[in-house]
Formats: sequence, structure tokens, C-alpha cells
Amino acid sequence: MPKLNMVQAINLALKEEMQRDKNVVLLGEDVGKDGGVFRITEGLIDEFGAERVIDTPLAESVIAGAAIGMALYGLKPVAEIQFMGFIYPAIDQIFSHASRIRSRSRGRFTCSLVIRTPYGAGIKAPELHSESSEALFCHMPGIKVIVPSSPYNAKGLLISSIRDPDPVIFLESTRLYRSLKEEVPEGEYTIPLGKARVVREGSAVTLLAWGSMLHRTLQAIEDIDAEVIDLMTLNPLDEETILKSVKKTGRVVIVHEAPKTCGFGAELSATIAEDAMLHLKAPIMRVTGYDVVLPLPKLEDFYIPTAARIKKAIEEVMKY
Amino acid sequence: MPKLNMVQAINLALKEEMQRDKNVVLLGEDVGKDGGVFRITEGLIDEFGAERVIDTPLAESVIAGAAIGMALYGLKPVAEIQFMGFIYPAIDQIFSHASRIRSRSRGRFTCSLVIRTPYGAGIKAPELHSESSEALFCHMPGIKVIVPSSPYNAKGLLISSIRDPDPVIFLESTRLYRSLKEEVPEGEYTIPLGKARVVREGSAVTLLAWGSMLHRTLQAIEDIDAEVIDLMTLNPLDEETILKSVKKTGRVVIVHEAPKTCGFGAELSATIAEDAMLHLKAPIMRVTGYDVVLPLPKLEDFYIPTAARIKKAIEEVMKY
Amino acid sequence: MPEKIIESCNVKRLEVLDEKGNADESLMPPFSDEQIKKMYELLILSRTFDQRALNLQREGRLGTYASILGQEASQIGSAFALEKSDWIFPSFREMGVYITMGYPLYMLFQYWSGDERGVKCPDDLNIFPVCVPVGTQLPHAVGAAMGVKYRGDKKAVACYFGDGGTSEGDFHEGMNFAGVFKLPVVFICQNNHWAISVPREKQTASKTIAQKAFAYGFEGIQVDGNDVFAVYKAAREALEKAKKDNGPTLIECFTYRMSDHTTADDAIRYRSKEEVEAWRAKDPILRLKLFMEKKGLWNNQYQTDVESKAKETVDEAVKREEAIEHPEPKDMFTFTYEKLTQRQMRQMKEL
Amino acid sequence: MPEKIIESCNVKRLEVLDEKGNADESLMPPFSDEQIKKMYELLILSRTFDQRALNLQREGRLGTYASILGQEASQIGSAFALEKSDWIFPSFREMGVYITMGYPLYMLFQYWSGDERGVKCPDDLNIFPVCVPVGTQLPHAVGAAMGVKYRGDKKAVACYFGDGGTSEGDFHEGMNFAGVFKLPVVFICQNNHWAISVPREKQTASKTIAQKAFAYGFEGIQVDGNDVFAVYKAAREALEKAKKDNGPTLIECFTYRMSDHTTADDAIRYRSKEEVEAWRAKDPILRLKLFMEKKGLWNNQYQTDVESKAKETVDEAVKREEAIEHPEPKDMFTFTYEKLTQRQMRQMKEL
Ligand SMILES: Cc1ncc(C[n+]2csc(CCOP(=O)(O)OP(=O)(O)O)c2C)c(N)n1
Ligand SMILES: Cc1ncc(C[n+]2csc(CCOP(=O)(O)OP(=O)(O)O)c2C)c(N)n1
Ligand SMILES: [Mg+2]
Ligand SMILES: [Mg+2]
Repeated sequence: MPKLNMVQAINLALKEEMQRDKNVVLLGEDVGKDGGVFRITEGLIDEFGAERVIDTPLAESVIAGAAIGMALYGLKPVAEIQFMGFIYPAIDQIFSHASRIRSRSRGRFTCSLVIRTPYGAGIKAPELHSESSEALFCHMPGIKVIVPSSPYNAKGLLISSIRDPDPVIFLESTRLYRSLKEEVPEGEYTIPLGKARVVREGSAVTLLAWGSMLHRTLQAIEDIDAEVIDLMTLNPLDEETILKSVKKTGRVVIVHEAPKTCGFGAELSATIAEDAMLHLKAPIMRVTGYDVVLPLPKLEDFYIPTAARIKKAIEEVMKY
Repeated sequence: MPKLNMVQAINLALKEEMQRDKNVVLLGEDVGKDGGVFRITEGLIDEFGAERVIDTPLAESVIAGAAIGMALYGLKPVAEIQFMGFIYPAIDQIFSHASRIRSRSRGRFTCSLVIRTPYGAGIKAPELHSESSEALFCHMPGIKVIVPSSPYNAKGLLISSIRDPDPVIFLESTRLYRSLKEEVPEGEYTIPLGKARVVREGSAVTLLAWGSMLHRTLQAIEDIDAEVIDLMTLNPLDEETILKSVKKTGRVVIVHEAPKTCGFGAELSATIAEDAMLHLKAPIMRVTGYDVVLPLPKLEDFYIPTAARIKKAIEEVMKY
Repeated sequence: MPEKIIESCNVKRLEVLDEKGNADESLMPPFSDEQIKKMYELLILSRTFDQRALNLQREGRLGTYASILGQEASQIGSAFALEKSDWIFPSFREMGVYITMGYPLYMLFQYWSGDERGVKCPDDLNIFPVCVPVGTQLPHAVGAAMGVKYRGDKKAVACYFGDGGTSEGDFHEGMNFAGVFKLPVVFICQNNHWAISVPREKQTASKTIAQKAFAYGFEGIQVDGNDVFAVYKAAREALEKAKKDNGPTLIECFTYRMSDHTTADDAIRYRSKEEVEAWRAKDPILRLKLFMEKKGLWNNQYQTDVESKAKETVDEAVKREEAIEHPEPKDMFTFTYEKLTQRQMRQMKEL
Repeated sequence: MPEKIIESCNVKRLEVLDEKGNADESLMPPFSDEQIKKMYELLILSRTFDQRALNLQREGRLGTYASILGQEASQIGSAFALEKSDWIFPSFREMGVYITMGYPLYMLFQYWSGDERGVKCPDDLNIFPVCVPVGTQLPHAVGAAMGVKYRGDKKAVACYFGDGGTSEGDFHEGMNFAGVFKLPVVFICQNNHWAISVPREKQTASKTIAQKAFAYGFEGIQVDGNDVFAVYKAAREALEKAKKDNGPTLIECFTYRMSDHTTADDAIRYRSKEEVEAWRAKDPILRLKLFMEKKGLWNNQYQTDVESKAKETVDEAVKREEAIEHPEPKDMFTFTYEKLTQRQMRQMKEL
């Protein structure tokens, strides 16, 4: 089986879905001839033409909004926002419309679309190229939020996202794009949305992470008997898998890149504090980005949670 | 001392600040001749003229963005977004700029501005007129988020917000605008940002709420020895007051209107689960709006947390 | 020639029917008498609906409502040019469009009484639900038009918005997409001269709304929006152009909002009675009536018939709407996603 | 007259200096020889800076960098018309503007090496930091111009952006505000014909960018953006107009991005060498040189002097920048709010 990196796996998922279903169309800035600034859509315009791989003007709100219109009309648009820092102008379309159309029209109109966007720090890019604002999208009922952590999962989750009848925000860690390879089968397979994945079983502490922070977390474990869960879908949340683990271990460390306050870690912690409190042996710790404006490259490494910080938090909860 | 409702108290705060400081200017849709759709700015255009009470075109992004530009230039703009549901097009300006300008320019440029907006359900308004998305703004370092719960506090907090050197989102509960009156002194007084207020002391359970939900919460208490805290400032959070109370009572119920998932209640719960875990006697409960698209008026009352639901949660934690 | 003119643009205004009911025959669309009567009846029905909605609101039987008074010709004239298979993206002030397309009246009352089910569009129509956030529907119209074009369907997309809507970023981004991709979409701006309390001239410094199309490389035209023939003509031509894949058009319907912005508004606060009175003389129904009278298509009896039929239809719609059972609290969960989430299922039990 | 023209617009293009170095004397601004030489030296300095930045990036001594190659006349010409007290809102590709205003070169290197302190503007200038999200600076410029107007200051605001930036909603909302409030702001669009891989004609269907101003009720003009005299002249006039409170202007500088979009881009993937070569003949420095040579303002010695002075200045800036101590990790906390929050103080301890 071929070993692919995340860029190749995502490209393959798009290609196969486009081959399978003529309704699948791509749109975004530079997704056509250039193949996207990360080359995710490379070659697709050659195979599927400019009508299905649409280079758009530089306008995120209408990229999202036009995708909504296409979805209403019955297409299956996959829109790319060039970096997550540029999704903010599209938030109105996502929050006010994509997430609400099914409800507003009592199911007459639906909004099956995917918005893909690279997220996260670690590639020393300019300002606003390193955002990790997944929590914002998890607060809006009607949207699903997916964050794959490896090429295999990226492909399966993206296929599921494209086929999902509801709007999906699909976040791709820029740091993971080319930093790991994995066996990725050709041909279709899906990974269900809404299900977390136990990456490593253990009984002393539950570690919750997603996207690139999963790998940081795994680096931090060493000889600890930790259970590591890769959430993959943030919303709707797989509480079952999480609570089962927490009830077993009694200790939790949550890791994410975004600033701490109101990050998705807060929801995880609150869910546990509400539904598994009696099983907890220690405070629930969050290892996160700081509550600061994400710094430019020179200080970036100091912002992102390190294995050392994660380890320290694990040691902390192990004290109880 | 005159008894004022929230509309009058906010109007008074604006008026007095405008009298005090010529740099204070208002802008927004219909804030001038019409006095705002809730009449918050009524009469101000007559006193201060159209140059200081600026009716703008219908464009939220530039309302926020122009306020930023004014603040950079040294004015003290107070922008009104007509309803919180229409702040989404301005999020990019708020997140990418208002919150980051001080950091980006290492303090050379600052962004002392207030964005006021009515929030919350309960007045049977059309779609998107009842949003309560405060949590989104709390996730963005660099912004302060204020939610007054009464006329007296509204005036004092708004004066502080206008004088604050950082950008403030100031949320006004539509339901509270005219539903309660309170003694509000003329002349300046400030209420510090970043400080919560213990509304009622108690020792059995800590109830955390803000804005209109504070009143619902108070209605739910009856004969319980509850400590009720009105957060007033959501960000930066007054952890001290909260943790002190929780350490005393060992039980927590959090109440908000926004959908549960990733609402601000999650941050409160997570903060407590991290820093006061050993003092907890019961799960931390959240009584919130449901994870649904906020319904139109016919079902609105079923969406908003009721005193009965709050009471049930209190009873629940009291079982431990 | 170092300072040269490299591009230019003329903005046209179209009028067919004047205030006295005289039509310019050279511009008159080829209507049958039946069509003209049909339009007249739709105008009356829309106004009857509108007045009833205002009354019901006053009686507390309807929520906040946005009146279309004065704008009926802009709405009926343009919608009359549409086919059932066309896609329509309204704002919140297009009751005349829904009515012209045959949307069930009782459902409109249902929507304005605060019940989502009222905008669950019947399957044989493609009218998108009322769009509350101003201007945000343009991108949807554009996206649907991309779908039409992609599939090669012989349909057009109509998108309605107000003069205030033209200030929003989404107006611009949508118009620009339409120009770049040469989309089969017709943008219909009802310039009713007010956006709540903000008058048209404070909304934008451009002399016309129509000229904004020039910025996107396609045609814009201003029509007398109280002239149902002119509106129809412009819409019809633009729709045909769209269906022939000749790209988008912006139509500025020059009209006036005779009522308050909504029932929650009080226009006396910000505009003069004289201005409103001056527009009353331009009433779109009155001038069509004068035209029909001259053509022998109108008499008192006809008027009475049309009015009582409209009243009957509206009465029946109100009755039907008021008989609808209140939505179930659990309904608020059912359409968030295709399937309920685990969390939602637990939350439903709290109801 | 039922179908009548109610408004019209002509779009002008201004050229002063042609590719052979001939200037139209009737349009030539009244420059002294010293001023012309100053402009030439700024062009050379900017290009020297730019080439060095590209080299440093290649060597891994600078982060991603956006070259200004080919656009120097648009930047120097317009900035040359500005006063120190004017306010400037750049995008991310205006190094020539910073340099012309006298911004410390070493700080520009510092910024592009990933250190915020590089855009802490010196107190005697009002240049806003590099703006990464495309088009979002227009609203700020507009707000600052509202401040200027409110205070009655005799200043103007200049706002720079690219052809791609004109597609964003913020462009529209900002331009519309400027028109409505008649603000003292000059919008300078560097139409360099590409937005990363998207060519100008796919960015918008309007023939020119300049004509977009018509949508907002004020003037737009296209200038040859590789002609430093034309750019200066248009900017100067627009700035004077602004300072006289006669409202905003849009200037389209018709130019070309000779380099890749940034050092992270590879333009070969999407555009032809021929196109790039055709623009090379229009080089803005070359034509000024030819002009100066004809006027006796240029010779080989002068060229050598200017180049070596530029090299020296840039060398020194690089040296100075590279001597700066690495920012402290705690620096990332210090400017989030005026004062550190409790939470931040605890977080700082984790460092
Ligand atoms: C994005 C947004 N901002 C503000 C509002 C509040 N609002 C509702 S209608 C309206 C004025 C609309 O004016 P116009 O577009 O001219 O339409 P009209 O009401 O005249 O039909 C405003 C400001 C809104 N619905 N959406
Ligand atoms: C809102 C936003 N979307 C996308 C990007 C990514 N991006 C950076 S520059 C650029 C193209 C800009 O083109 P143009 O405005 O013509 O300026 P130029 O690069 O040609 O100077 C894009 C898409 C961004 N920085 N901001
Ligand atoms: Mg209007
Ligand atoms: Mg460009």
C-alpha cells in the first residue's frame, strides 16, 4: 500500500469523491491552476476542469456563501479557505446560514458542504496564518467540526465529510501536511464523523488531543500508562468514548494549540466535570496556547504547547 | 435619586462621557435621528450633533473597522451593532484587528473602543435578533467582554468601558432594557472591569450567571442558601471571586442563555475543575440554552433556561 | 494622448406607465388583457394581505411585520416575469413576490407569527426562506446560479434586496462573483429610499444604485419601481438574458416604503409627512387602475369583485393559519442536523 | 422620454513618462532636479532592499517575504506625495512606501524575520503595521479619516491595497463610507495584475479598477503605475483634494508583480514567461533613468554612487537587524492588554 502524507491523502480523497460524484465541486482562492498554496488540489483542475475546480476572486464571505447556494441547489461543494485566519470574514455566512438553513426551512433546504482550511502554528508563517479557532465553530449548533491527525484518517474523514448531509468545517494542520506518512489505501473508505479514536490504551490518565497536538501529546508520555484519545470530531462530540476512559483513569489532561480561555478544552473539561465528576481523582488540566495574540515566528515555538509542558501537567495530575 | 431603566442608564452614561470628553463619538445604524432601534442614543444627536452621533450606512464590518481607525487616531468611538446577530460580519475586524493592534504594533497603536450590542432572547423578535454568543469573544485574547445585569451596573460599567484603553464588547440584554428600574446616580461613577459581584451570600451552592440570566437565577433560589455571583465581566475573568465562593460552597451551577456546547459556562466549569477540584462536592452543572438553532418566537420560551430548570439543577447538586 | 478616456458608462432609467395611467406603447410589453388583470389582482391581493398583517400585528396576533406598502409593483412586476422553476432569494420584505409565485398565504402568516414551518417552501417552488441578515442572500443566489450554470439548466436566479443592503460587503462580493463567472442571476434592488431611518442619500454617495453594476462589469438599470410594466419589462429582459447565459443584471426599482420600517418602528421620528405624501401620488396600484380604466379593463364592479375575492382569500388564510397547532417544543431540536446528536437527545429530555 | 440616461461616467488614464523616458511636459509636475534625483535614489534603494530581502530569505535569514519588484514607481511615486503627518495604511507589499517615508530599514528586516518589534512605528511617523488579512485595512483608513475630519486636521490618509483586495467586502464597505462621509482619504490600488495565481481579469469583470469608484460617488483614475511622475501627480492631486475636504479618490496604479507572490510561491506554475518579459520593458526605474539621462541628471558615475550608497545603507540595516537580541518569550504577553491579566500572569510562569 502506498505511503502518503496528509497533502496527498486529502488530494486523493477529493479526487476519488469527484470521480464518484459529479456534484462534488471545489472552489476557493488559488485552488485551480496553482493547486492551492499547499498543493492540496494539485492536478485536480487538469482532471476535472475549471468548472469543477473553481478559482475564485479573493472574497471569503462569498466563497462560503456561494458554497451554501450551490449546496441548496444540490451540488456538494468543497470550499477552501486559504488559511484559518481568513475564515473570519466568512463566519457570518457559516453561523447565520450554513448552520441554520436546515432548521430555518424545516428540512426543505439543506446545506451539505465542506469548508476545508489549514489551521495551526508551527510553520513559521506570517501573522494570521497560524490560527486554531476550532472552538468558535463548535459553539454554533448545526455545524460539524472535524480535525484529522494523520493521512489515513484525513482521507476517511474527508470522504465522510463530503457525503455528510450537514455543513462540515474540516481543519487541516499545516504542521502535519508533510511531516508524517502513513499507509493510505486507494479507493473509498470512510471514517464515521462523531467518533473519537483511542490511540493508545492505558489506565493511569486520559489524554485528550486532536490534530497536530495529538503527536505532541504522544511525545510527552514516555513511561506513563496513559490512555490517549484522538477526538477527530470535535462537534458533535463523542462523549461516550471520553467518559468511558475518564471513568477508568480518573485523571485528565487536555491539550490544544488555541488560547486557553474558551478553547475547546473548556468544553471537554466541563463535560467531564458534569458527567464524570465522581470518578475524578485529580483536577482536570489543560495544556494550551497562552491567552495572548499568537506571536510572529520568532516566538512561535514558545507559544505552542511543548511535550515538556504536557509532561509536567501529566506529572501534576499523577500526584493525586 | 432617580430610578432609571437600563435604556436610560446607558443613555446617561453615554451622554455624560460625551460631555466630559470630546473624543467620545458614537456610530452605528440608526443611532442618530432615530435614537437607535431601542432608543439608547435618543436625544444625543440633538445635544452633540451629527458629527459625534454618526448614522452610518448598513455595514457592520466597516462600522467596527472605522471605529478601529478612529481609535487609532485617538478618538474614543462607541459603536453600536444593532443586534448581536449582526455582529458576525464584524468579527473579522474585531478578531483580526481590534484585539491585536496593541500587540502587533508593540503598543505604538492602541484600540480603545467600545462595541455595544443588544443580546439575548426573550422579546419575541425575528430570527438572529436574540443571539447570545459572548463566548466567541472571550476566546480572543485582547478583547474584554462586559455584560451588565442592571441599570446601575450598566452605567458604571459602560463608563469604565469607554475609558478603558482596550477594546470592549459591551452586551446589553434586550430583555432587561425596560424590565427593571433602579436608582442610578447622575454624574460619574465607575465599576471596575474584571471584577465579579457577589449578589447574595450563601454557603450551600455557588450560582454563576450574568446579564438577564442573573435574574432568572435569583428567581430559582427560594429557600436555598445559595451564593449568587454576577460575573459582569466575562473576560478577563475574576477567578478569585469565583474560586473563593466555590471553595466555600463546594457546589456550582452555571446559567447562561447561549447553547451549552462551548458556551462561556464551559470555561467557568473548566476553570473550577482545574483550580478548585478538591473542594467540589458535586458535579458542576450547566443550565443553558439547548444545542439547537434558536427558535422563532413561538418556541422561544422553551429554549431559554427557566427558573424551574435552574432549580432542578440546584436540587441535583444539593443531593451530593 | 497621455490623459485618455479608457472606459465609460451610461446609466439608464426605464419608465413605461406614468402616474396618470398612460403607457408608452413603444416600450409596452406584449401583455394580454388577462395578464394585466392578473397583475392587478395580485397587486390588490398583496396589499390586502399586507394590511391584514398590519392589523393582526396590532391585535397581537402576529409578530413584528415588515410592510410592503408602496412596493407592490416592484415585487409583483418582477415576480410576474419569473417561472416556477426559477430560484428566488428574497430578503424579508418580499411578500408580494411569494404571493405572485403562488406561495400559500397562510404560511406567510404562520412565519410572521413566529413559526419556522411557515417558510418551509412547498416542493414545487424554489423560494428561499426570509433572509434576516441584510445582504447575506446575494452570495446564496450567486452560488445557486453557479449550480444552474454548472448543470446547464435553463433557469435563472432572482435575488431581492434593499437600498440599505447595497452597503454590505456581501452585496459586493456577490455582485463581483456574478460578473466574473457571468452567472444567470438577476439582482433586484428595491430602492425604497429608506433603510430604517437612514435615507438613500446617506446610504451611498452614488447617484443611482443601478450604476453600481458598472463596478462589476455588467449592466445595471434603474426602473420606475411603482410602474409594474417597467419593472416587468426590465426583469423579463434580464431573465431572458440570464437564461441565454449572457450574464447578470442589476435592476434598481426606484420606489418608496410607505409604511414604517416594521411594526416595531415609528417613521415619524425621522422623515417628513410631506415626503410620504408626495410618494402617495405615485401609488403603483392607482396608476395601473387608471391605465386599465382607459383600456376598458376596469370598472367599479370589477374593483369590488377583486377586493372581495382578495379579502376572502386572506380571511381564509388567516383562519387556516390560526387553526394550526402550536409547534411542539421538541421541534426546535429536529432540524439542527439531519440526525439528533447524543447531546441533543439528552437535552430533549430536559424539556 | 421614458428610457433616458440619468448618469454617466468616464474613466481616465494618466501617463506622463513613457517607456523611452519621454515625459509629457504639459502634465509634468513641477519637480526640481533634486526631487527627481531623490525619487530615483529611493527607487534604487527600494529595489536594493527588496533584492537583499529575497537573498536573505533564500539563505534562511528572513521569513516569507513579499517582493515589490516592478511596483517601485507606484509606491515611491505615491509616497513621495505624502507628508510625514499624513496617515498611511499599507497592506503587506509596500516596502517602498515605508522606505520613502523614512521608516528605519533595519526594522523592516526585523519584521520580515518574524519579530513584531519591526512594525512598532517610530513616533514621528504614522504608518500602520503591515496588514495581512487582505482588504481589511480600508475600514481603518476610513476611520482614521473620520478622525481627521472630525478634528479638522490638515492631514490626509493614504490606503494601499492590491487588485485582489478589491474583491473583499471590506473594500466595498470602506469605499462606500468614504463616499458617504466625503472623507480625506486616498485609496491607492496597486493593480499588479495578479493575486497570487489569480489574474486580474478573473478577479473582477470590470474593465478597470478605477471605475469602481463610480459606485461610491467619487472619482477614480487609472495611472501608469510604472511611471513615477504619473503616480506622483495623481497622488498629489488626490491628497490636496483630500486636504481641502473635497473628498476621497481612488487611484489605480496599473503595474505588474515581477516576482513570485511571496518567497513561498512559484509563479511559473500559473503564468507565462512571455507575459513577465513583456512587462520587463516597462520597468519603472529604467524609464526614469532614460528621462534623467536626457535631462543630464544621470550618468554612469551617478549610477555607481547611488547603487553603492544603497548597498551600504542596506548592509548597515542588515547588520543592525542581525545584532538585535532575540525577543524574550515573555514579550508575547506584554501587549495583549494594557495590563497583564491574572490569568496571563500565571501563564507566564509556565514559560
Ligand atoms: C446585517 C444586518 N444588519 C442590521 C440589520 C437590522 N436591519 C433590518 S432591516 C434594516 C434596514 C434594511 O434596509 P434596506 O436594505 O433598504 O431594506 P428595506 O428595509 O428598506 O426593505 C436593518 C438595518 C439586519 N437585519 N441585518
Ligand atoms: C482575507 C485574506 N484572504 C487570503 C489571504 C491570502 N493571500 C495573501 S496575499 C493574497 C493575494 C493578494 O492579492 P492582491 O490584493 O492583488 O495583492 P498583491 O499580493 O498582488 O500585492 C492572498 C490570497 C489573505 N492574506 N487575506
Ligand atoms: Mg430600503
Ligand atoms: Mg495583486
